[in-house]
Amino acid sequence: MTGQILWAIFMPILVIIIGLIYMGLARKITARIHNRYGPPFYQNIIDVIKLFSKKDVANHGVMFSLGPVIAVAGMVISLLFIPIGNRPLLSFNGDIIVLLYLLVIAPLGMALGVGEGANPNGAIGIARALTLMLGYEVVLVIAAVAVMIHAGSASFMEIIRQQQGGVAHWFIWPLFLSALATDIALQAILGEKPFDQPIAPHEIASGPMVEYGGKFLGMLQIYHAIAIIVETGIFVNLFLGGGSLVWWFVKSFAVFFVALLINAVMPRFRIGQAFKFYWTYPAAIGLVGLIIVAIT
Amino acid sequence: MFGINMNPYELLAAVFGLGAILTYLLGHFDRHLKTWLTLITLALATYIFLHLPNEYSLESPSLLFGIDKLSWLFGILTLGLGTIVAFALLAYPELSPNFYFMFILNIGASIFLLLSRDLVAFFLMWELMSWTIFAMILGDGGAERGRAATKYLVWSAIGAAFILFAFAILAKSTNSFEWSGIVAGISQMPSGWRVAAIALLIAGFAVKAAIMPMHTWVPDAYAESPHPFTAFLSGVLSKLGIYGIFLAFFVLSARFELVNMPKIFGTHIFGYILAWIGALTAFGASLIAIKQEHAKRLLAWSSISQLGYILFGFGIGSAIGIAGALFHAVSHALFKTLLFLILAGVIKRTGTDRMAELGGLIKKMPLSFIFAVVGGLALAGIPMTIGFPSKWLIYEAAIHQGFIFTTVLIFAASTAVFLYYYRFVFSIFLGELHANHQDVKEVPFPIWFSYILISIPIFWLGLFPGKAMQIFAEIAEQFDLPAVTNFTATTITTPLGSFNALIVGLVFFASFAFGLLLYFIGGRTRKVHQYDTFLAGEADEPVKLHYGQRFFYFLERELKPLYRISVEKIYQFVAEFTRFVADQVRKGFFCGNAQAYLYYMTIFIVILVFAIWRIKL
Amino acid sequence: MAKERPPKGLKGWAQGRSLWILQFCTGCGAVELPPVMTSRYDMERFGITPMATPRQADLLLITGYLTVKTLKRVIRSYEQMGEPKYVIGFGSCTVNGGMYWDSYNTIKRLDLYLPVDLYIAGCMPRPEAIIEAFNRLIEGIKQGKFNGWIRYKENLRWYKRNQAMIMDIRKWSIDKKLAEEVWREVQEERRKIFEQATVPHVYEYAERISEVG
Amino acid sequence: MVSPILLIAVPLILAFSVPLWGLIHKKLEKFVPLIAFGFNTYLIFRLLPFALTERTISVVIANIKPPFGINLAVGPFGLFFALIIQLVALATAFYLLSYDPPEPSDKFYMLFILLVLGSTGMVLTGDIFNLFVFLEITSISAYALTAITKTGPAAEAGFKYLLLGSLGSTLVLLGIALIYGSLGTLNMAHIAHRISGMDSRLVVAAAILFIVGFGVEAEMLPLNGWVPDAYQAAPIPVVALLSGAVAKAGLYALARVLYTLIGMPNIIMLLLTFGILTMFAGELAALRQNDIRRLLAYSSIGQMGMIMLAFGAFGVNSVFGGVLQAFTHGITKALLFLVLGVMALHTGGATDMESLRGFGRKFPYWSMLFAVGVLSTLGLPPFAGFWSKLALIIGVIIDGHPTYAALALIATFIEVFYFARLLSVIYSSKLSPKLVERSIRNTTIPLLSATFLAAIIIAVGLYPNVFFDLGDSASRALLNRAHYIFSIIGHYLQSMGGV
Repeated sequence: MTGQILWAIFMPILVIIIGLIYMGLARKITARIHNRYGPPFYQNIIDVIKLFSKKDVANHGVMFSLGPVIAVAGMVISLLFIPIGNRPLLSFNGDIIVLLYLLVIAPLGMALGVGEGANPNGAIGIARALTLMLGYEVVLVIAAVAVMIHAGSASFMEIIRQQQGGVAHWFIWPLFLSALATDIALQAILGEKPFDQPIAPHEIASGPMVEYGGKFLGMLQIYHAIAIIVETGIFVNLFLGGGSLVWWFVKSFAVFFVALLINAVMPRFRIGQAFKFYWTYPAAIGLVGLIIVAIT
Repeated sequence: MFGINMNPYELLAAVFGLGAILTYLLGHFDRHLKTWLTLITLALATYIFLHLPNEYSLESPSLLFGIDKLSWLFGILTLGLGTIVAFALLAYPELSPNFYFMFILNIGASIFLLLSRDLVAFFLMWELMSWTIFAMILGDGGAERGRAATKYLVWSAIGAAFILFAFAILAKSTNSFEWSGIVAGISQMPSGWRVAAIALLIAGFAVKAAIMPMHTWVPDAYAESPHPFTAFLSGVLSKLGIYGIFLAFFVLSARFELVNMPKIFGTHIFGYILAWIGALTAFGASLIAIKQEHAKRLLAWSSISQLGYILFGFGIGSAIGIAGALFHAVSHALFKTLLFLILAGVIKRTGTDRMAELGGLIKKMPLSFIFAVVGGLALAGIPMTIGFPSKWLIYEAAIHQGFIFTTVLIFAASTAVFLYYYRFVFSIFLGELHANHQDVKEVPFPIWFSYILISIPIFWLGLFPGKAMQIFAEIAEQFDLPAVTNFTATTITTPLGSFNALIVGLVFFASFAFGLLLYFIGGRTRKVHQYDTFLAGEADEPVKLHYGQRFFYFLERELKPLYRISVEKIYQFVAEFTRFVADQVRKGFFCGNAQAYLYYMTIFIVILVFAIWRIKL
Repeated sequence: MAKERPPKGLKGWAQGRSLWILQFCTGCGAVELPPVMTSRYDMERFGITPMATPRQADLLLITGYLTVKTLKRVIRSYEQMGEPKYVIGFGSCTVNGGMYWDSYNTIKRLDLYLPVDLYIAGCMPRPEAIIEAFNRLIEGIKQGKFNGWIRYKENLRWYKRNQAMIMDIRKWSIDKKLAEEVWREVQEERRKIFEQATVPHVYEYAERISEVG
Repeated sequence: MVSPILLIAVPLILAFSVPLWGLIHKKLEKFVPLIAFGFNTYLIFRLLPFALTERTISVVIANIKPPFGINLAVGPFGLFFALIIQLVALATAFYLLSYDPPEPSDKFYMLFILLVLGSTGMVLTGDIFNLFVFLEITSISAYALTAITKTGPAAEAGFKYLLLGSLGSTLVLLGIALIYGSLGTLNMAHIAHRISGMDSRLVVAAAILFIVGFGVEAEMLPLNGWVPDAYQAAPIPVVALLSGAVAKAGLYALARVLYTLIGMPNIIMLLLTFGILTMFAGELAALRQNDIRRLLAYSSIGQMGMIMLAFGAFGVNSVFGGVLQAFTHGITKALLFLVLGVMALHTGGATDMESLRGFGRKFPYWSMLFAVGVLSTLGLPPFAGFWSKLALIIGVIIDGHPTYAALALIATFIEVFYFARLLSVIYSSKLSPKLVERSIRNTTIPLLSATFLAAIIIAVGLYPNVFFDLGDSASRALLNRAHYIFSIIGHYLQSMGGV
């Protein structure tokens, strides 16, 4: 019990650091793809320290300040509900659907905070994010339902348990189409190109973040760092069979890496196109996968 | 009781009747007296309601009343939310005594509707409940209100006609007007008639429950009815339709295999159809809610969508599904009442519900904003509020029962909730404050106090869903339905997974503390004026940059093919056609020409002769 | 009140190693930035990366001449940035007007209006020069040498006065009260000069303006 | 027991005495109808306990027993209709106290009493020729009253009514002649007893003639062309009576003739079809009508259609619904017309919707009465209409005609539509410029009379027991043909050794 609580306290910090390193690696890898040298892999940690050291940043009100706080809190709670590296904390108390809803707390809190900023760019960013969400959530749910039906359970631990015993038992093989659909959805969930419309810096001045600077932005970076782990972690747990702590992070980085490669070479969709894209091809792939699962 | 030798049922009726009449008569003398009288009436009624004996029958016209767990649940919702809404009405002294009269009558009819145990009493109370709503929507008049009220009454008549027809079939086939007699006798009914009766009943109740395609009156009626009353209309009165559907679907049909219909995924096809209708309602209405420009209409479509969830839960028909649907009925009643009351407060202060004209009210009405967030969290189904366990149960039931495609629709609908809910709260409370609303004040005490009253159960049942589950289990037991029994005060367990509400709540607060810690680590901030935003260096004149209109335009553009599907077009066509025929009848048949009339008479005689010739005498 | 000093140590190091820039691409200097960003010079290896809004940025790049009209926006953007913040003047135009030395409409000396921490001379400066400037800035920040924003705060009235000479600061300043006050003073002064309007006076005033502008 | 003959005799005497009263004082004329119908109402209430017993008695005139003499066959069914007629007539007569009658006023009052008298006679008589006579009294006074204002439209309406009505009566007479020629009797019970022995083709012919003849008064589908014009042109109290009394009497005659005399289910069931058609025609015509008076006229046709439908279903449940609906329709329509008459006083005579827009804002009590009428017509609780419509629909379904019940329900949607529109216009917040502050006339008396009718509607709605009992015995009396025959001519049949 004490070990669990210590782990619960330690794990978010570990995940934040690892997540920031993921982001740094992402910049490095993107730079290498661009034939650049790129920043050091710990660049994002420096960024966060700098952001927290900044003073006198604009504050539009209580909700504006609470937005990033809730964003971090929401992500941390989601983190505690997914099993990381065979170390389940609270995932016995909630299943995939609970997690899907817990995942929403963070963006919702942030969206409310952004709203008080009274910057139309922020609102447009949120509107785009929500539209995109309507797009990918359908795909994600189609895939998740397939997994739940295949496993006969919505509990993460049960799903991971069924995938034990080597690569061949991973759900990615029987549920390949669902995994593919989830991976396409993941591209938008992670906010990578071609689905980074919500924060398109060239169109709407980084959208939701437009009014956030200093420590607020730092918290949003932390939020993003956890989000990457959580979101890739869902994929790892659903399709790649979890794994021990190191393996788990390796798998999760592999998932992230795929998204990164696509991100590095892609332009950006128009938001309408992105929405339409999700409701056509990935949804169709996922539905075919779902039907296959339902039949067999 | 009270030293009066009266049956509590009679006493309850007397309280409502006298309360209504007294409120109407004395309401003319004082602006606030009518509301206080209403509150007293409702308080007395609640007291009596909680002490009702099991059965009561009125000799003639022979009406039978009684109370069971289901009526108790819906009755408590009705009376509780009715009292809260009445409390909020303290801030609306300008409403006429007529309104209060109708309001009390309406609540009384609703309560007796829930208590009725025979068809005639049920239908009587149903009709009374229906037309008092019409009177309240019509209220002060105005062209739009008139149109909305007319539309409502016509739809209500259609619903009532279905119900009446089904009741008549049931009564004819079972030779009984009492529920118990019908339930006992229904298995002997010819299967075709049985299906027809249940289908008609569900269709009839669907009108009040705002299920597609019987929903078209809802946005208009909600938009035009008096603002605090809309909360009651959406929160409680739509639940009476749900109550009816429950009776029709479970009490009448669940006890036997419905005409040996083929089963799909373990559910008979009737339930499957119901689930599809519910899912399509939830999905379609939520997509339409996204593109509304008026906040009341937005919430109205949202109501339709949420009611679709409930029907979906009923359609699944498993133990979890029923519990989820009932739970969602309760949670929708609570949060939608809250949201509509908030909107009522906003409209009271600003005079508009057009979202493009609002904005930035968080600075002026922080309390309303907080409770709008509370209501929104419940609407969106965020854990810790009552909205989550109810939605979660429905999902679990759907996946467990194999309703895969409908589950996807339902999920899409609940994602759309975030879209329209954010639009609602952003356009009203966030963003830029409109120049006209610079000196708007917080809503008056009665209104914000009613927010608090509603928020308590929202959180309480959100953290301790077991309390509600207990009641649902008892209801299921009472009607011999499968019941969810695997729950404790905070945890619900289904075959698929489990959910511990309290732990989620506690962990959230821990995480929140972590977030706050981060907040306090960072450097100090500077409070800036709301116009001090980054606009590519542009200056901060009070410019209207509120992003409140056509919020999801890019989405609307993509969804255009879906929006083009509208059942309203069919109704429009029917209405146009009827008008055409009506004009033909009026101008063509009743032409005012005496020769023509004589000509008709001659033809009539000829027809009669031929008709009678054909009949075997 | 203790005098505010630029941060050193971990904070200074982090601030130096993570400079987020807001490019104010007013003039031709902007064309020199893409080579700096892309693979040849790759400024991201120093942690320097472009940002979209002043809220997020630490470094304001003025890449070329500023007309009075753009100056207003620049000042506003600068004031919206969080502290610490730095300004780099780019090219001769920001130093002394450069090729626009006799333009009626461009400002000649940027540091009359904003606290410039570093100038990069040249017309235009080569990317190498820009990288050199960034390196110096980073080193300086780490040692706590650059304190432009502190100067700006301490001499706010002076800056505002200079700004008020050529533009309506009331609309473009974040600190409305001070702007109003300074604006009234400047107007009063201007009115006095024009009241005693003799031709030499006006010439004198015009000279002063040209000196300022 | 009081003699039902007084119901006819007293008004008859009073009717012809109107000019004499006028000689004493012009104003006294007004009170004659009130006295006549007050007395009649009193009598009816005395007779009501009897109506509940389900017996039919024959009241012999001139001491010649049926089937040879003329008699009144007073049964629950007839008394029920007489009650409707008397209640409406009483309210209308009271309303007349403050009404400026068209000149010559003595004729007006006389015709007025004769109209009610004729209708009452129709529902009470046991002799088919007497039925014809009373029909003639009723309809001739109705023609005259329709045209009494002597304006162009009134004359035209009266003429149309006359044309159709007199043709109808002629056909009735022809039918009577057919029957009399075959059976040699005019007593209805006697005819009913012996009709099975008559040539069925002749019976059919007589039935057709009766349907057409009485159909005119009962506002049956192709014969009701006179209705909208007459309702619009006639003075308001007359209109109240036309729908409250005359139409009900026509309906009674139709039902009585078809059920008791002919007694063939197949022919009776023709009423189902014609009821539906009538109902749809009325409701559809009312849908787009802007003049409230015509609207109510069309609505009246629709309601009559619904009652006919109930009578056509040939079963005790549906007839029960039908008689209840006849009661509520009579009272409700009278109420609506009386209120409309007062409404017109506030707009300078205009009765179209635009002129009455916002009436409810200025005159809440009047429009409340109107709303009571409308809601009762729509069949909403706690008004009388709820019970009657409920009984009617359930009755028709229980008697095995669910399709027709469904059609009737569809017709009610249309009804709801235009009545809801009407209410929303009346309760509109926009005021019509034609509305005046105060009416030119003191409206206390109309108010009382309308309140009287509204009180009946609400009282029946809240406490429908007596109403149900009356309707129950009325409907069973209608269907119990043998009992009718036996009650009237039982002694004769016994003496003939029949039975």
